[in-house]
Amino acid sequence: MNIFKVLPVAPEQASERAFGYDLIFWTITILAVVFTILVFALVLALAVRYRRGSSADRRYPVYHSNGIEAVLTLVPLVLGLGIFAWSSADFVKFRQRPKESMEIFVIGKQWMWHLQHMNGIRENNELHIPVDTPITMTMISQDVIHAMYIPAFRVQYHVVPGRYTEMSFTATKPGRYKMLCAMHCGTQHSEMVGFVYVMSKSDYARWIEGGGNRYEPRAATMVAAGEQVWNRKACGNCHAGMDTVRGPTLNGIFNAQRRLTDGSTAKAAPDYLRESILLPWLRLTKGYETTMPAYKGQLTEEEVLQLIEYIKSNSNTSTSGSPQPYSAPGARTLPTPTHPENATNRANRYGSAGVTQSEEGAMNAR
Amino acid sequence: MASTPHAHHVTPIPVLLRTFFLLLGLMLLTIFAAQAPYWFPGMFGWMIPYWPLTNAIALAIAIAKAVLVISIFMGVKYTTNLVKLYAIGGFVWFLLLYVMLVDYVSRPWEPVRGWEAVPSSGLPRSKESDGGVPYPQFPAPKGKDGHEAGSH
Amino acid sequence: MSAILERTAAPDPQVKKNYLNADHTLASWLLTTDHKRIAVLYLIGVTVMFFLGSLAAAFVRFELTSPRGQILTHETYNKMFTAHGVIMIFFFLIPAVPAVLGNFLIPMMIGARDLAFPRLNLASWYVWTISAVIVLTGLIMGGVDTGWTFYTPLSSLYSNTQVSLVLVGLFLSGFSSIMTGVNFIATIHKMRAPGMTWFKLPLYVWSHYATSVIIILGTPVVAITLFLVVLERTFRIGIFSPELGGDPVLFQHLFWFYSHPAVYIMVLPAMGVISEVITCFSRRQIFGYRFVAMSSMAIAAIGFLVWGHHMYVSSQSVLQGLIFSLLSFLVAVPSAIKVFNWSLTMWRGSVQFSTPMIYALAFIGLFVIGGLTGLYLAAIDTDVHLTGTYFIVAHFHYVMVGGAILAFLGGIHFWWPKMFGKMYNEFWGRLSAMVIFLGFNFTFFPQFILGYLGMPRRYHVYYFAPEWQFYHVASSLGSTILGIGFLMPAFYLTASLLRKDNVAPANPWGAKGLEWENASSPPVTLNFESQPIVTENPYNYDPIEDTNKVRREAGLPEIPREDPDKEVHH
Amino acid sequence: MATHAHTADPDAPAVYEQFEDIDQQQETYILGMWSFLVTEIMFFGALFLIYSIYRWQYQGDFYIFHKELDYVLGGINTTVLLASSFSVALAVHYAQLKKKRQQLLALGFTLLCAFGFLIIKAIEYGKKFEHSKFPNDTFVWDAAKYGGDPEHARLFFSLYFSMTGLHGLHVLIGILVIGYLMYLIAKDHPVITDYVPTELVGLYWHFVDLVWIFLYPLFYLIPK
Repeated sequence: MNIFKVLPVAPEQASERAFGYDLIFWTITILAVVFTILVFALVLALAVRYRRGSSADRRYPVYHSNGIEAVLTLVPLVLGLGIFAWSSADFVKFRQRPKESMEIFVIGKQWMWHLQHMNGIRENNELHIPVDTPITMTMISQDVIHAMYIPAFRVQYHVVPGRYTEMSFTATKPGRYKMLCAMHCGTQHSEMVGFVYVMSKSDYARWIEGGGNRYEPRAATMVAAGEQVWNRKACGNCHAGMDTVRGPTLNGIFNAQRRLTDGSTAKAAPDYLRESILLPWLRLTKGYETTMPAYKGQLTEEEVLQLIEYIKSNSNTSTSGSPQPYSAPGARTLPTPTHPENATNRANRYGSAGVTQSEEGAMNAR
Repeated sequence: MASTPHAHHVTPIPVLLRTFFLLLGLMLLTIFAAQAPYWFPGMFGWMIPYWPLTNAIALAIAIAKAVLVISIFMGVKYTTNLVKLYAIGGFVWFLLLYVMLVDYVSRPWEPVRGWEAVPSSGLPRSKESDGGVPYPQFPAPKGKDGHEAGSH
Repeated sequence: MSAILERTAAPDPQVKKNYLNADHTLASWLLTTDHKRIAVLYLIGVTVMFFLGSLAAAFVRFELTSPRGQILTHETYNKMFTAHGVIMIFFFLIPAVPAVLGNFLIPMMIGARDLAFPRLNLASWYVWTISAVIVLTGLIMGGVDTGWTFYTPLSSLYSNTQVSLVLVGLFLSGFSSIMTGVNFIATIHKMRAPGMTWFKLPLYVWSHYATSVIIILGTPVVAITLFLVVLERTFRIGIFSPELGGDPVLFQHLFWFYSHPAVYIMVLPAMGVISEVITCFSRRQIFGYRFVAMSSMAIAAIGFLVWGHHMYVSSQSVLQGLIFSLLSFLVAVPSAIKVFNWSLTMWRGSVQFSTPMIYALAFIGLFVIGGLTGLYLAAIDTDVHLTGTYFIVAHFHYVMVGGAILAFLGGIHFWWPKMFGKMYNEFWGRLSAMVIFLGFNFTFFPQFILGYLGMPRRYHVYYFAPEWQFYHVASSLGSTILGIGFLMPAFYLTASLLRKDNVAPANPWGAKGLEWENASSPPVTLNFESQPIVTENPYNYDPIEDTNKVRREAGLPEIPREDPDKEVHH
Repeated sequence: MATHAHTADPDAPAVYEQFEDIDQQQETYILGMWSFLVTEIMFFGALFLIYSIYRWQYQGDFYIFHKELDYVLGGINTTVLLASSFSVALAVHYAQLKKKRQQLLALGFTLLCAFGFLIIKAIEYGKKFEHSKFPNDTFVWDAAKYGGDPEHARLFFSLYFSMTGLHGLHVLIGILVIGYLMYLIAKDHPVITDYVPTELVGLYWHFVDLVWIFLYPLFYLIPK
C-alpha cells in the first residue's frame, strides 16, 4: 500500500502548469525550511549559551551593527525579488490565452457549475476534456462570486457576476480530478463540487460524438438508442470496423457461428451476445485471450437489448460494406501508442470515463 | 493669554475676508468654466469634446479652493509643522487610494495575449464605441435534445 | 532556580492606595477616565469575546472531523465560522493588544499621567461594548453566513441573514478603534515626559504609534465600505452589486485596503510586546534599536500598499497583481529585520526563561513560520493554487494566533504584576505557554498540507476527498490541546487575583522602563508619585551583573567584565 | 473631571490633570482634531474614489444623469457654506480676542447658514423623491427619453445620495455641535476656558465645507 495514496502530501500533477508550479512551491519550501531552521537554531543556541548564570563571555556586547542589518535587509530582499520574478513570469504565462484553445463556457451559480462545450453539449458539475489540449474557460457567475479551482491543475480563478473572466490550462494526464468552488458562495458552498474528466483524444471525440453522457438526444428507434449506448460506453474503441488485436469487429456477427477459445463454437444469438456483454469471460472468441470488462451492473437490461439491436442492425447491412457506427474523424482508429494508459487502464476507464456511476473504477485505475 | 509668548496666531479679519471673496470668485469661475460651452457655444463650444480638460479645470479650481480653506481658514499656514504634516499627510494618503485605478485602467488589457493591449473584457462600458468589444456570446447548442439554448 | 523565582514581596500590612482600590463603586469603574481602569474594562471585554470566538472555532473543528460533518447543518456551520472570524478579528485581535495593553502602558511608558483624551478613551470602550452587543445579537439572532470578509454580492443581495445588523455593529466598532488611534497619536506626540525623545521611546510605544497611524488611515475606509453594503441591502443602492450596476471587485479593493493593514494593527503591537519582553529577559539592550523602530514604521507604510495580494485571482488586472506582488515581498524585509534583531538581542545577554520569555520565544518561532509561508502567498503564481484554501487559513493563524495572541498572552503575563499587583504561578505559566505552543502547531500545521492538497476554506463537507480526513482529525485533536492551553491562563491568572500571599513588588522582573522603575504595582491613579524625567536610553540593562548575581549565589566564579568605558557604545 | 491651574493667574485657562501646561493642552487638542480630520478625509476619500472609478467608466452616462441636478441650487448652497466657513473663522478670531458677543454672533450666523444649506438640500432631495430618483425599489430611469443605462443611472443616484447624504449628516452633526458650543459659551461654562473649543468646532466645520467644495463640481458640473 502506498502511504502517499492514503496520506497524500501533494496534489497530483495533471496539467502542463503543475510541474513548473511545484518547482516554485518546493523551492520556496526549501528556503522556508532553511530559514526556519536558521532562526530556530539561532534562538535556541543564543538562549542556551547565554542563559542566566552561564559562564559564557558577555564582554563587548553588540548593540547595533549596520553590517548585520544590511545583510538582514539585502538577503531577504534579493531572495524575495528572485522569487517574485520567477513566479511572476509563471503567472503571466498562466494568464495568457493559448493561441489556439478549446473553449469551455462556465456559468457559476449557487451551488452548481454549468459548463458548456463549443458544440453545445452541456454538463453540470462535470467537465469532460481531452488530454494535451489547451482549454480556455470563459466564466461568469449568475449570482455571487465563485472561484473555479482545479487543484490537480494548480489553477484557480474567480467567477464574477457581471463580467467575463478567463482561465486557460492544458491537462496532461487522463483521469478524474476535483473541480471545486474556492470562494465562499453561500449555504451549500462545500457541495459546489464537480469533477473534470480528462480523456484521451479519441475517447473525447467519441464522447463528443455521443453528445456527452448526460444530455444525449432521445433516440427515435431501438437501433438509435443502441448506438447511443455503444458510443457512451465507447465500445467502438476496441470493436472497430475490422478485427484488431484488441477485439473482433462486431459487424455481421449477429447469429453468426463463433469459434471460441476452447475450440467449441457458439451461435451469436441474442442470449450469447447478452452473456458476452455482461460476463464476457465465460465464452471468449478464439484469438482474444484478454477479456473485455464485464458490464454486469453497469448496463440495464434495456440498454443491453438496445445494444443487441444495434449490433443486429450492423449485421443486416453488412452487404453494403462496413457500417458507420459513428462518424467522428479518428474515432474508428485505435488509440495510438502515445497514450500508454489507454492500453493498461482501458478496462476501467471504458467502464467509467464517461459515466458517473463508476467513479471508483477510475480512482482505482490511478 | 494673548500676551504670553506662546500666543496662538490670530488671523486678521481682512485676510479672512479676502479669502472669502477669493473663494466666491473661484466658485463663480468653476461654474462658468463648466457652463461656458453651453452658454456661449460660439466662443467656447470647442471645449465640449475636450471634457478631460474641463474636468481638470474644475478639479484644479476645487483644489485651489481647498488649499485656501485649509491654509487660511483652518490656519494650517500658521500652525506647527506637526499639524502641517498630518494635514498634508491625510490628503497624500487619500491619493494612495487611487492606486486602485491601476487595476481599472489595465483591466481592459486582459486576457493577456502576449501583452498586447486588446480590450476584450473589463467592466461593461457605457457605449460600444468606448473601445469595448462585444462580449463573447455563448454558442447555441446543436439542439439535439430539443432544449432551448442557454436555458440553464 | 528558586532564587530566580522568589519575586513576591513581603506582604505589606498597609495597603497603599492605587488605581484599583481608589474607589470601589460600580459607577467609579463605569464612569472612569483612568486609562488603567479602561484597560481593565477592555481586558474583561476581549476575554469574553475571545472565549466566545473560540467556542465557535471549536464547533468548526468538531464538524470537520468527519467528511460529512457531525452535527451542524450547512447553514449553521457557515454561521459558526463567520461568528468565529468576526468575533476574533474585530472584537479580539484588533482591540486586544492596543486597547488593553496599549491603554494601560502607553501613558506609563512615556511618563504621562493619562492619555491625552481620557473621556474619548472611555467613549471608545462604550462604543466598543455597544458594537459588540449589536454584533453578538446579530450573530445569535439569525447569524451571518457570509464569512468575515462580507464579499458582495453575497453579503449585499444574496444572504438572508443578519448581515445589516452585524455590519452596523462593525461600523461602530471602527469608530471605537479610531478613537483609540487618535488618542494614542496625540498622546505619543504631545505627552512625553521631559527627556523622553523619540529615540528614547520604548519600542512598544513605537509599534503603537505605527499601529495608530494605520488605524486612523485605514479604518474609515472599511467603515464606509461596510456601511455602503448596509445601504445596498436596505435601499438597493447599487455600488458593489453587478445586478444594480456596481462592481464587486471594488468592494474587495476597499475592504482589503483596510483589512490587510488591519493585520498589522494586530501584529505590530504584538511585536512591540516582544521587544519589551525579550530585552527584559535577556537583560540587554535591544539589538539595532533604530532598525526595529523604523521597521515598525516601514511595515505600517508598506503594509498599506499590498492589499491587492488578496485579489490575485479576483479578476483584478495582471499588472496590478504584479505590482502588489512586488510590494508584498518588500514588506517581508522589515519583518525579517525584526525577527533577527530579536534573536540577536539574546547574544551576550543573560537569558531567563520566565513565562513571558517562553511566550516571546514561541512567538518568534511561530511568526517565522507564519511569515515564511507568506512568501507562497506573496508570490503571485504560487498564490493561484493556494488562495482560498486551508493554506491561507494556516498561514494567517500562524501570524494571528501564533503571533498576536501569543504576544498578547506574553504581555499579559509580563505586565500582570504591574496591572494587578499580584504574581501568578510561574509553573502553570510556563506549562501553559508550552502547551499552547504544541497545541498550536498540532492544530495548524496539518492545515498547510490540506491547503496544498486543495481543500478550500469554509468547506463544511469533503466526502468527495476522504483522504483529507486524517489531517482534519489531527488538526481537531491539536485544537483540543490548544483550547486547554488557552483555558489554563484564565484559571491561574484569576486564581492569582484571589490569593493574598502573592503580592507583587513594584518591579518583580527588575525591568527597565518608567512603568516599572517609577511607579508602584499597581500604579496610583495618576500613574506616578512625581513627574519622571528621562535621562538614559531604554533597555539600559546590565547582563554581566545580572548573571554574576546568580553565579555569586551559586558560589561560582564571576565572569569578567570589561572596563566600563568600553562597555556602552551605543 | 478635575481641572487644576498651574499658575496663580485667575484669568489663565484651566488645564486638565493629564497636561503639564496650557500650551501642551492646546497643541494636543489641535493635533487630536487633525488626526480625526485625517480619518474623515479617508472616510469621504473612499466615496470619492468610488465616484471617480464609476465616473471614469461611465463618463457619457454620468453627463446625462447630472442634468437632473440643479447647479444653480448647488451654487447657492456652495455660497452658503463658504459664508458659514468664513463666519466660523471669524468666530475663532473673536474667541482668540475674547470677544464673546461677536463670537456668538458669528457662530449664530454659521448656524443660520447650516440650516439654510439643509433646507435647500431638502428641496433638492424632495424633487428627486417626487420623480422616483431615489435608488430603491421604486427607482425609475426613463432611458428611452433621456438616454443612458438605467443601471448606471441607479449607480449615479446611489452615489449622489450617499455622498451628499453623508455630507448632509455631517452638516447636521455640525449644527448640533455648534449649537451646544454656543450654549456653553453663553452660559460661561467652565469647559470653555479658551478659544480651543471654538477652534476645534471650526476645524470640523471647515472640513464640511471642504467636502462640499469637491462635491459641487463633481456632481453638478459634469462636462460632457
